[in-house]
Amino acid sequence: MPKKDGSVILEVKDLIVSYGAIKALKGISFTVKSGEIVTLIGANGAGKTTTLRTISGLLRAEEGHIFYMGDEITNKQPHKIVQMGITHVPEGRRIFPDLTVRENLEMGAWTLRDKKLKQDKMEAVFELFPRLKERQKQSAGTLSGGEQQMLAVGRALMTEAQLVLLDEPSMGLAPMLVEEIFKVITEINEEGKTILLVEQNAEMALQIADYAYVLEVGNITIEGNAKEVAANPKVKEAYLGA
Amino acid sequence: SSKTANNNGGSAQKTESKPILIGGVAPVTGPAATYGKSTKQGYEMALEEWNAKGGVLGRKVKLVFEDDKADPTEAANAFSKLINDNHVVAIVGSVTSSCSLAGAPIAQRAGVPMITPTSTNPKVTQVGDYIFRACFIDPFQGTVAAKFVFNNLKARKAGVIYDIGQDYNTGLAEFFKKEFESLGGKIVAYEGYPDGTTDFNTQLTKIIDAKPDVIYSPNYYNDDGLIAKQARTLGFTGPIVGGDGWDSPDLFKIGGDAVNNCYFTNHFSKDSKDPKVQAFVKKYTEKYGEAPDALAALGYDAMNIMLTAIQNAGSTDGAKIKDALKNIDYQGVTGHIKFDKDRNPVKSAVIIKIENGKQTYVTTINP
Amino acid sequence: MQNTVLKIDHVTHYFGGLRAVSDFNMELPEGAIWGLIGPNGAGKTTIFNLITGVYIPTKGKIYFRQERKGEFYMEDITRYKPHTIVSKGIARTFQNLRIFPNLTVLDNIRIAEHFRVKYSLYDAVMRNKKFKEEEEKIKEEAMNLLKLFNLHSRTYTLAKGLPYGELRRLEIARALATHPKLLLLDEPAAGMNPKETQELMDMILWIRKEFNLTIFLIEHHMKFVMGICEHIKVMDFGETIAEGTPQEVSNNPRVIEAYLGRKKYA
Amino acid sequence: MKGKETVQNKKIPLFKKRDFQLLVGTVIFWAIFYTLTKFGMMNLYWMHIINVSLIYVILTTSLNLINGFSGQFSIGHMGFAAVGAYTSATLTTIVWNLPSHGVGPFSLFILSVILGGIAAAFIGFLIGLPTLRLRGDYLAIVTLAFGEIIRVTINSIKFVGGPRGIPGIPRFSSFTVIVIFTFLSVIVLRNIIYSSIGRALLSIREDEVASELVGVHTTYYKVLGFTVGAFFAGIGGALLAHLIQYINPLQFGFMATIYVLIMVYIGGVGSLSGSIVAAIGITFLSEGLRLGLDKLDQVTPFHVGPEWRMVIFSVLLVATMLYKTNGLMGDMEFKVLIPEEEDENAKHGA
Amino acid sequence: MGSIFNLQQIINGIQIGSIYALISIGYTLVYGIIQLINFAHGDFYMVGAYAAYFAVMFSAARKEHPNVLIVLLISMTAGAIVAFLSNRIAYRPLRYKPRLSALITAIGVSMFLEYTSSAIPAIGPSYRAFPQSALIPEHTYKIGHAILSNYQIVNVSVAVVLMVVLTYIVQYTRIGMAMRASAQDKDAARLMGIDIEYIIDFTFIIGGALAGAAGLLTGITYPRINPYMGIIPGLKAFIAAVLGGIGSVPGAMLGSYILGFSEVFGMAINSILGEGIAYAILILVLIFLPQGLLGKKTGEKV
Ligand SMILES: Nc1ncnc2c1ncn2[C@@H]1O[C@H](COP(=O)(O)OP(=O)(O)OP(=O)(O)O)[C@@H](O)[C@H]1O
Ligand SMILES: Nc1ncnc2c1ncn2[C@@H]1O[C@H](COP(=O)(O)OP(=O)(O)OP(=O)(O)O)[C@@H](O)[C@H]1O
Ligand SMILES: [Mg+2]
Ligand SMILES: [Mg+2]
Repeated sequence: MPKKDGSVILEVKDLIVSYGAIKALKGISFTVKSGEIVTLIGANGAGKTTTLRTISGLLRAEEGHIFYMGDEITNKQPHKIVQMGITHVPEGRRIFPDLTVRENLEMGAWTLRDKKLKQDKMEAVFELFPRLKERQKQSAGTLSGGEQQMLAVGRALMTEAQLVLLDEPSMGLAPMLVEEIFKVITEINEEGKTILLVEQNAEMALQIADYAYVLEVGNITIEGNAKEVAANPKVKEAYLGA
Repeated sequence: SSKTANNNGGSAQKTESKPILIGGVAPVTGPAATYGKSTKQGYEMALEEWNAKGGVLGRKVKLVFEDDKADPTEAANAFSKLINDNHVVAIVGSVTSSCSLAGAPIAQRAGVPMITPTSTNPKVTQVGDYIFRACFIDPFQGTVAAKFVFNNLKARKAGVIYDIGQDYNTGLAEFFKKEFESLGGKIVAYEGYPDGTTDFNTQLTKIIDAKPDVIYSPNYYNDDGLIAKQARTLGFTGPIVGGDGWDSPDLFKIGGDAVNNCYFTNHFSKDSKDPKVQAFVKKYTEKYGEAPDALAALGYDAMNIMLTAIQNAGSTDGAKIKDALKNIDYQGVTGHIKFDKDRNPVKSAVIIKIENGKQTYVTTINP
Repeated sequence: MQNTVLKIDHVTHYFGGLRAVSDFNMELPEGAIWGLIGPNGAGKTTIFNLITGVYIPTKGKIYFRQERKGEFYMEDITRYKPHTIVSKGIARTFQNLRIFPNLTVLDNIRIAEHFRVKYSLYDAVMRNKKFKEEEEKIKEEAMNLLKLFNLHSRTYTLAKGLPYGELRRLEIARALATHPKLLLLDEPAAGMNPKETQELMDMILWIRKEFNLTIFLIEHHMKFVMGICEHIKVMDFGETIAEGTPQEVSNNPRVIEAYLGRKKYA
Repeated sequence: MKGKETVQNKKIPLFKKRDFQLLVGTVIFWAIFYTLTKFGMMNLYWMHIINVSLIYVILTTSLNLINGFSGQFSIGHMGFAAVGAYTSATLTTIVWNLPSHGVGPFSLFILSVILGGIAAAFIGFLIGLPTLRLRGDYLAIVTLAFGEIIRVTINSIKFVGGPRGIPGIPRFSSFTVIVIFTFLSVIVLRNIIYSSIGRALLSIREDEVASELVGVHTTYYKVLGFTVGAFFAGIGGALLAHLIQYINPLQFGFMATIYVLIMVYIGGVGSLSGSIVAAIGITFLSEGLRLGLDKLDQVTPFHVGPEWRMVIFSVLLVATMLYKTNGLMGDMEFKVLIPEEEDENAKHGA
Repeated sequence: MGSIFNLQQIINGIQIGSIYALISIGYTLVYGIIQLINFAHGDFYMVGAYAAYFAVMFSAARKEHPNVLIVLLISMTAGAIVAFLSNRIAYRPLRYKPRLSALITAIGVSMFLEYTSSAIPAIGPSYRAFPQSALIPEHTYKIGHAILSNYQIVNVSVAVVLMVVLTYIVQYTRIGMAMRASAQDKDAARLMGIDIEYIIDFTFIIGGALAGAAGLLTGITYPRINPYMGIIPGLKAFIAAVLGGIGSVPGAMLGSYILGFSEVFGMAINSILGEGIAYAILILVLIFLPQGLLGKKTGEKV
């Protein structure tokens, strides 16, 4: 189990990603240390989602390298990357609409073979999100937006992953749930998982994070200890609505 | 594309002049390809024989063959290519009436004589005076069959099953019905099936429930084989009667014992004593490894008729060939052929019975 | 007392056995900005879907204010098709963006103007004078809207190439292109950062004035809701659990318990 | 509104340069091939293939209106062509009994083609009304079923020859006639696409629910698009009947629709230019392969018969689709096919 | 009317329905996962039939009695191989492209298989008689006035067994769940650690094997084969699969029987218009059940 021992779990080096002619990432580099919560904040279209999708193998890197625990994972197949221990809660939930809530969770545990372990994890998720337990048999497509978000996070927690990539988990959630979800993130982290968190809600993200990067149109412009970044006047003005 | 024709002629003496080009059309791809293949082999065999004898008018003959997929639009394209691009002097084809009907106007307009080996729709030759055919027309076979069933088999109640998508089958069925009823018989069931059917039980159930003495099935051998089989399974023991589409070595293979006690009308009988027929059957079987069916025989005769006409005309001029065709008197494997004023052959039909998996000659019925 | 624009009368809606909305009542005054809040799955979006004709309520009626020859009356729109309701003057945006991704920004707007176009198939085929005049008019209107929403530099970009924030604006612009009297906004600030959220608030206030609108919105950003709405309805499990001014609502213990949590808003 | 005055002040020319170019281009195209054939410099075979390919242009562009621009999925298109072909051929051949040489009351022929289109449109409307609320493949099956019902029905009507079809149809579809109809079809389709009707259709393709919720009467427009598509299919069918001089029900079966469908997708969904390129290209390819095989047969030591033509065709089909996954033109248009007002707004290629 | 709605016609309906079911169950699997209208499925079936044919001919040439199970295995393998190869060559490169691009390559693959088989001399365009009695000799049984054959019993039983097995696989197994998930959202499925290409290959192999088995069974029942034999059954399988609800295995089976019965009763009522009647029934069903018989109403959230 990774501890906050300062070792690097994820390293991104000079990453360039394009959509056709549009360069979405223009050579970004950053690291995530084991056991930390690292947040990536930035305006709409800055490239946050692109970064996460490239790490998990859904997008191809044009140039640059990505290392996970020292192994290069650049442009590996997503299922390989998941098996190595990275899980990704995608933007826009992406739950399986025609599967039931329960089946969605089981899908999350696809890489696990141990039935008992699966059951335990399922219980843990239900404990975290009682609403999901109520809706176990409902097909996921008919859940409300917020319920779907809970399911998406819950589904990612069904894996044995060490590194959790979260893309705007608080989007569309009721205030109570926003708090709840950040609490959940801290809890997961305390259980030993490393977290790379992309958020619009910079205020909350910076509160729980250890370290932060600011992404602006494809480049990382500011980085540092989360408290320092939160105190940065530029960040305050642009992202915290000071 | 007719390498076979070339290759075999290769050994013969070299002729100075360019070969005479004959257009050939038949479906060799698509679901009707099985019929086109036999027909084409018939064309090729006739052509080779002529070339082996030194060709026509002292020149080699060469087949320019085009596929029409049994689709009229493709047929029009193929005819147009042969006539306008290859400048063939005559065309043998096509197999289905629909393709011949699409090709005939082009041949007629260009003054290129054409003979279809197998298109039975009477309308085909009505397109114009350059259009001939080597086979029976629909009314003839249907009528002959009805007479045979009524007079020889003494049947009074008949059921009919036919492919409603094809004009050949529809034509035969209609004329059979008309004649049989006018003779005083009763059509107790008249059932169609769509193209490509493999399960005929529904139609046969209805027919057999109506208790016919015979079933008339004027379709192609592959359907007829299945029809016979399914009819026997459903308990029908009477005779099943068909047309020249039955004539194929595969009929018995598909239908098995079920096709025993069946009859069909045909142009020729393979066990006919006629040496010409015997030679054809033997040679064809040697060459292609399968016995000829009616389509092959008609393709063979049609090509022979056309080449004989060119020889008789003494020219490759379309109008002259056309006139020669009109006056032709040709003994082919499918009978003695002369054309009537509508350019249809006047020939007699034979009735063939299938017994113990063999075709046996029953009788000849004259038009 | 102001005129009521929209009246929702004892509306109940079931999905199979699930009661998503129960006995919802509302009289929305003309020119107001009202908010609808509540936990996830409370039934807020369903209310919007009922108003716009996507679903037909299991029980209850919905009325919308109409004018004919200077006479005003409340028309029962409960069973109308969505496109008819749009033509009556209700427009909306969606919780999950629904722009037309492979069309240009301009076309996204022009489509919304579509039902006001006054030429026929014949005119279109002939491309005659009437057609060209109407097309010019539409395009000009569309361009004006795009300018207002600061999207004119994107006029000919395919919508799918736009960043999220601009897409949100485009969606509002598109809704306005239908010339609505009532605008329904479903989580317009979702995915926006505080700065953008502030800009959006200003914009909404401004369009209300500019276009003479009544606005009804759903949002989870409390700063946003509390800052802009004159009146807020709170739902939970399909039921209205509270309503009132932002002040009243944010101090309501039931609302705090079900929705807001401990943190202080407003 | 301030928009009003500007509109009235501005002079809007009715004929744009582009329309003129398109017209002149068509006339030149016509003149070249007409002259070439007239003076025997090009043989009638190629003329025939040009004619066929232009008819396919009409069939393909009209199917593209339905499948490409409005995003429906119809696979019964040739059923409408059948209605058009049978209506017009019945009129010219059976009812009016015009001589089969194609001389005679030309206006009657034109009338029959238009009536063919109208009959197809009417059937299209009847079919579209109940079925267009179905989506995707469910719609596909229903259109297929209707196409087959049309075929089966025609097949059972003795008056029009049943499976024997109608032979001896007068040969009215000359190159000139076909060029004119093709030109008009393409222009009309283009004008519809670049109008608020076209935009409504596009929005339905993009997101039907959103489209309805911004005020588009989606059912109305789907049926309208379907009807217009059927109308032109009917025109195409009528022209084909008077070119081939023979029609039968099998010609308009499912496989015939598939052929047109291939043209739509090879050309590019939502591109009129693509449909034009593909209709002409594929017709010529499939004919060119005849000649190609003739040549191949001569140069290779083994026999390459015509039975390989469709094999090569299918390989080329798969290869093209793999190489150009969005079709030859994607959703681009040739510039001449875009009204000038829409220049900036539309995507154009060459 | 007696000969229209009698026991024999019901048996006929079941028979035709079972044949359609044999093909459409395999069809719907592939269809469900990648929404590919796999035009070539009917041709996989043709390949299966030919593989069986050659296998039987081979043992006949060696004067051996062919073992039905071995022949079945051969035709399933042949079907699986062509299905697998088609996927790799013609469908996989188009995975993230518009769905209908793959439809066109599927048509291409279908044409390729048909025309190539017909062009190569070893197969050729002609019909071949399938050696049915060498494999399973026919027996008939009389039930009242109706006649039932052992082929019909075999076909129905196989169809039912296949449906049960495959429904089980799709609904209750790990791989089945992965199939359903991949069908709905490929990217999300990949993020769960699923190798979706593996799942798709697997689906094609199963689908192809089923098509091959269907080829053998129809070869036995209707002993005539040719390279174009798959066109109509392939089309009917597509219709049955859609009618049943896209991706639903029991739906495909139900759709097949409804289609079979509509055809039988359509034909029995009027054989000239019979096909039309069957299609009209189909249209009516879909107008009232726009998602197919057992298709799920995908709750599209607005
Ligand atoms: N599929 C795509 N095709 C073309 N461009 C894209 C695509 N996806 C994203 N982009 C562009 O790439 C850039 C980065 O997008 P990305 O989604 O990574 O931003 P983001 O930081 O996650 O923004 P948001 O906060 O809106 O989610 C944007 O300019 C966007 O327009
Ligand atoms: N089409 C449907 N079928 C079945 N249940 C549905 C459907 N649409 C919504 N629901 C259910 O109705 C309830 C209300 O959903 P709704 O989308 O209105 O919630 P909401 O208040 O908008 O939530 P959120 O803030 O998360 O968007 C939810 O429990 C949802 O699961
Ligand atoms: Mg993002
Ligand atoms: Mg909502």
